[in-house]
Amino acid sequence: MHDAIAALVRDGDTVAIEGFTHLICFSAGHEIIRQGRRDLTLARLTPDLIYDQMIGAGVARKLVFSWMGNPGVGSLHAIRRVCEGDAPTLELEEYSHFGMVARYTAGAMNLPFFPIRSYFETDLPRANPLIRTIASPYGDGEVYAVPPLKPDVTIVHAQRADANGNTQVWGLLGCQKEAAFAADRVIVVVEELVSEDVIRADPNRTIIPGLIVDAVVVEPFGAHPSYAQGHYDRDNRFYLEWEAISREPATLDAWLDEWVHGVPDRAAYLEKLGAERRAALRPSASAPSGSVDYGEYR
Amino acid sequence: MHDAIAALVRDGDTVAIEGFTHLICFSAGHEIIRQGRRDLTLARLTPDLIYDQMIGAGVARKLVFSWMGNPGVGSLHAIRRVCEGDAPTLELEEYSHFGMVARYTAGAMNLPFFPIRSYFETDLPRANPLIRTIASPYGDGEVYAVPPLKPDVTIVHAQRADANGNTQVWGLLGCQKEAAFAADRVIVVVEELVSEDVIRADPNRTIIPGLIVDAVVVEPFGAHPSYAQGHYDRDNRFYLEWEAISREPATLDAWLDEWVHGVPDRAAYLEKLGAERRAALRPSASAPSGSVDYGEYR
Amino acid sequence: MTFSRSEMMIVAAARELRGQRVCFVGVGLPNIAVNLAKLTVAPDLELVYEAGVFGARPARLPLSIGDPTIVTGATAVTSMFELFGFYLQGGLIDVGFLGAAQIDRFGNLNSTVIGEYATPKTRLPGSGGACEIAINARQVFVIMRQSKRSFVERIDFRTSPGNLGGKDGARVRREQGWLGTGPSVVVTDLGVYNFDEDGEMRLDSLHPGATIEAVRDAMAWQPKVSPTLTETAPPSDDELRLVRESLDPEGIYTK
Amino acid sequence: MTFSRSEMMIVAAARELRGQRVCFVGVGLPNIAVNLAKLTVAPDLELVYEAGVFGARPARLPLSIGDPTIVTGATAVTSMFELFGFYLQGGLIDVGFLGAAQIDRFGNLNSTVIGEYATPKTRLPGSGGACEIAINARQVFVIMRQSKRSFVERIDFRTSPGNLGGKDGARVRREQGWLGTGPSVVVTDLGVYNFDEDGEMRLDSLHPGATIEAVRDAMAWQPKVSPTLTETAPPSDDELRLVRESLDPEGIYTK
Repeated sequence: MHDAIAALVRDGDTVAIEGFTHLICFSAGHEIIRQGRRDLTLARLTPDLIYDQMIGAGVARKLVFSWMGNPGVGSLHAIRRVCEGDAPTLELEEYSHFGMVARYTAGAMNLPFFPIRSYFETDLPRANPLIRTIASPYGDGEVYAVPPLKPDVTIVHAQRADANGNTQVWGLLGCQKEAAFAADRVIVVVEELVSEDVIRADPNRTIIPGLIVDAVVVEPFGAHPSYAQGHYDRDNRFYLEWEAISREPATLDAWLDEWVHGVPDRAAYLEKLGAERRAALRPSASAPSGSVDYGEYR
Repeated sequence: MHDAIAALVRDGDTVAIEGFTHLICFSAGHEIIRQGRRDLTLARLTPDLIYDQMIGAGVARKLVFSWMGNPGVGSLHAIRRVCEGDAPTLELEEYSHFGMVARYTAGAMNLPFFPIRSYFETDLPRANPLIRTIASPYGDGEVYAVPPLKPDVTIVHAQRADANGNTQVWGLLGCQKEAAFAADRVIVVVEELVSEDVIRADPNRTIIPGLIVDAVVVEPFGAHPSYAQGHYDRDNRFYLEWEAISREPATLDAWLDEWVHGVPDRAAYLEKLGAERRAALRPSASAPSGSVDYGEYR
Repeated sequence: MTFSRSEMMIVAAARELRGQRVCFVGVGLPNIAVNLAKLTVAPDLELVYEAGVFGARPARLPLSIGDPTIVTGATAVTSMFELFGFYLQGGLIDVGFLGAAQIDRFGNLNSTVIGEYATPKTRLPGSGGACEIAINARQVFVIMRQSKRSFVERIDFRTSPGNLGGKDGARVRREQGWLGTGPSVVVTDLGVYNFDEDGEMRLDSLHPGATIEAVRDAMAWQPKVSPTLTETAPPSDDELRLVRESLDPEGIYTK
Repeated sequence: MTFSRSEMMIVAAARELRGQRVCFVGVGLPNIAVNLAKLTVAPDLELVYEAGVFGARPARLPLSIGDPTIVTGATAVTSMFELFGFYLQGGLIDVGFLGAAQIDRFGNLNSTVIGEYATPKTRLPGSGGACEIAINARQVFVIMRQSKRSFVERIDFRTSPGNLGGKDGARVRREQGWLGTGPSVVVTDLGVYNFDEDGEMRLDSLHPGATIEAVRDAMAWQPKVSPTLTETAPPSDDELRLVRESLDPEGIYTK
């Protein structure tokens, strides 16, 4: 991870660590903090704890998002501190969920805009002048357009990939595929590195081809405290604890010192977390997908 | 199949039997011919032999398409006969592959148009005035728009579904999903009816939810002479034979009499085709996808 | 059995789902209400989770909208592009649930900021999928606890359009080609509101123990009251048992 | 070994792929040429099949562009929306192959109709993905057999744009934001053409046995000829063996 972030994430970049509640690559975010990147534009539908940590650590100057909260718990206090009141220091560029998905899709498709039926009669286009109307060329009214989002770097966590970066995911898919195709550089972080044969046995399961991947990093539990379907559960205790940790700059800094700056890498973080806590997050039983037959055609 | 077509396909409908070379539902096309539907608008990227047969049988007044040929072999002569020369009797509405995919996608998404970077400096917008330019609201030029395509009925062949119509496909996906979501009514025809548990074991494999499906028909080999990945191969011999059959109205009519009007249903067609020919189309060996683990979360 | 105001609110919301077919589910109160409805008044209800899951069979109460338990054993998992594009914008959702920090008498909702947008007093989560649900779901049900701070004369920011300025709401929606007809029910901890022909909230049912005075004290405008105002039937023992034993055994949302 | 004109054409096309990375594959001649290149001059070439397959490992020569043998054992299978939207329009394709019924001196192609569009003499297949490849693939290679009927002064219908009117082609592409720079090579059964600074085809190499007279007899305009015109190296025994034994053992495309 150290080498991937060092080589591929630069000061001032637009970075998207995607994953809708599922497969959020906390380990990449922590490495970005450790390496002291600055002036990043962070893009994500739901900033979640990872961007609260990164923005609390001072890596970003701007946030592009659609829903800012600690899901099921409460607020992202580090972000709120820098965007509330008279002198906000974090620039916000705000859309809705579908608006963000549409932006990545336009980026992936090299389109100058994507049309959607959102934003009618809301204050969002006033708050964000990049949300614009566009008339249908068939004379049947107007819809809204959002501009393409092309991150410099997209970071995707996944269950598995081969050494060439051919990546497979199951469970919630979010918009990782769109965000990866839209990006200039792609880092894939996986629970498990598998042989090419495993990927080739089920080509319909591949969501990102190695063709667009610049680095593959193997880091089991790299999405903790979010989750990886079939590997581990969301660590809800941490999401609840974050409410108190993030409420004050001092407690936030102490947490960053202990859990990010205080550990050299993900392996050390996991050791600190403890085997027992990790074990408690494992699924209670396996739930196999079953196998389908592609057939040999010679 | 008889009941599904009788109930859901009406004279004058726009019908899409989709599937890009894979999973083309010939059995539904034959049943539409047998029931004598008229004035249909047939939509499909590649009309393939099935629309050549249907148009040869006189069910259609219009064809919406992007590539008209017998793939890897030659021409669709029945269609050419009614659209060449001084007095064409079949109306054509012509796009490119991506244009057709974009049209279904706009239909599925309830968008008034879909923007794409095709058609620049070609004669296609002149040939089809529904292909129009649209300016980006961000001042960076023009792209082309295509209008939504919302079939009255979309017919999809698939490897398997449950009784509620939750449908799973592997191998080439074409644009069946988009065409199904765009349609008012959906008929799913499957190689195999499976229990709900089989579908629920691998929810990422589901491409069409039962929610939008109006009828599930179980007809193994219903895509012959096209193919179903893992079940049977394309019957290339028939694609080659079609060149001669379709070249003259008399041979075409004789073929329709024998293979469509002359059999009551798909079972009879398959018996006529013979067990040996069917067996020869089976894959030479199985190629299992392998199973992934979704994990139990209690 | 005795019951809390939150329990009454959930039960009342669940009952409103009778006869509905496809429901867009967020986490928290709507999740419990929808699952209660499926177990009682609407067994055929199909649930579509915002995270991209159709036909979920959660083995436990989902803690977040993307809990892995809604994936395992579901009928279909889709990308968010498809979920928002094909299911929601495509018109397949009959009912979407929304909550907010502020609501006005016409059902317009604010979940973005309190104060000025550029320099907010309180930065709220923002739209997420809310503005899309408000525009594209065929109907919108609102669940919110009442207070003078939340039921306001003027919302600070319109995140999700309701009936707009009232009378003109339906016309604007129609002319702009929205699939949604807007909010049809608001369920609070005090009562149930529907919307009258002017697109304004009207109190139709008071929960047991609530009074019109209590309702007036918990909102910033004088509410219209139905001439046939009724009392909400209290939660049945069955309803309460389901909520307490199956849907929220730890009382996270219902205390 | 002796060889046919089709074999020479395939081998010459394969050699042009040296140094290329990602190739969009149609079936037939391009398929054989691309697979030959992968076995010889371009082992790292990545193939993207129009039907939605990336990293195919066909166990036999695919009979159609959607043959099941390109799916089994492939790296990825995608919907056509993604294939055309993310891979092609998104700019990932370095080389696309095209053929056509007619080509003009600027590499503009017709695969739609011979005669008038509304009342055609011959109805051809139409664009399929051809116009998209012509616009979005970074470069286009054309493979076509030459004849006066196919190498024409004026094409009847422009299905796939090449260098447009010649000199202005590059400017128009740039101004309209196309990712593709247009056709760079035309390989025929008689020779290999590149395009000069005016965007016009120029004969750069004659296949063994072909003459400039034969070339002129097989096209409707007077072709520009490179001052350094060379003779194409004949297919090597290795190249021929691969084509005959592995890629087209039944001689479907190469006879």
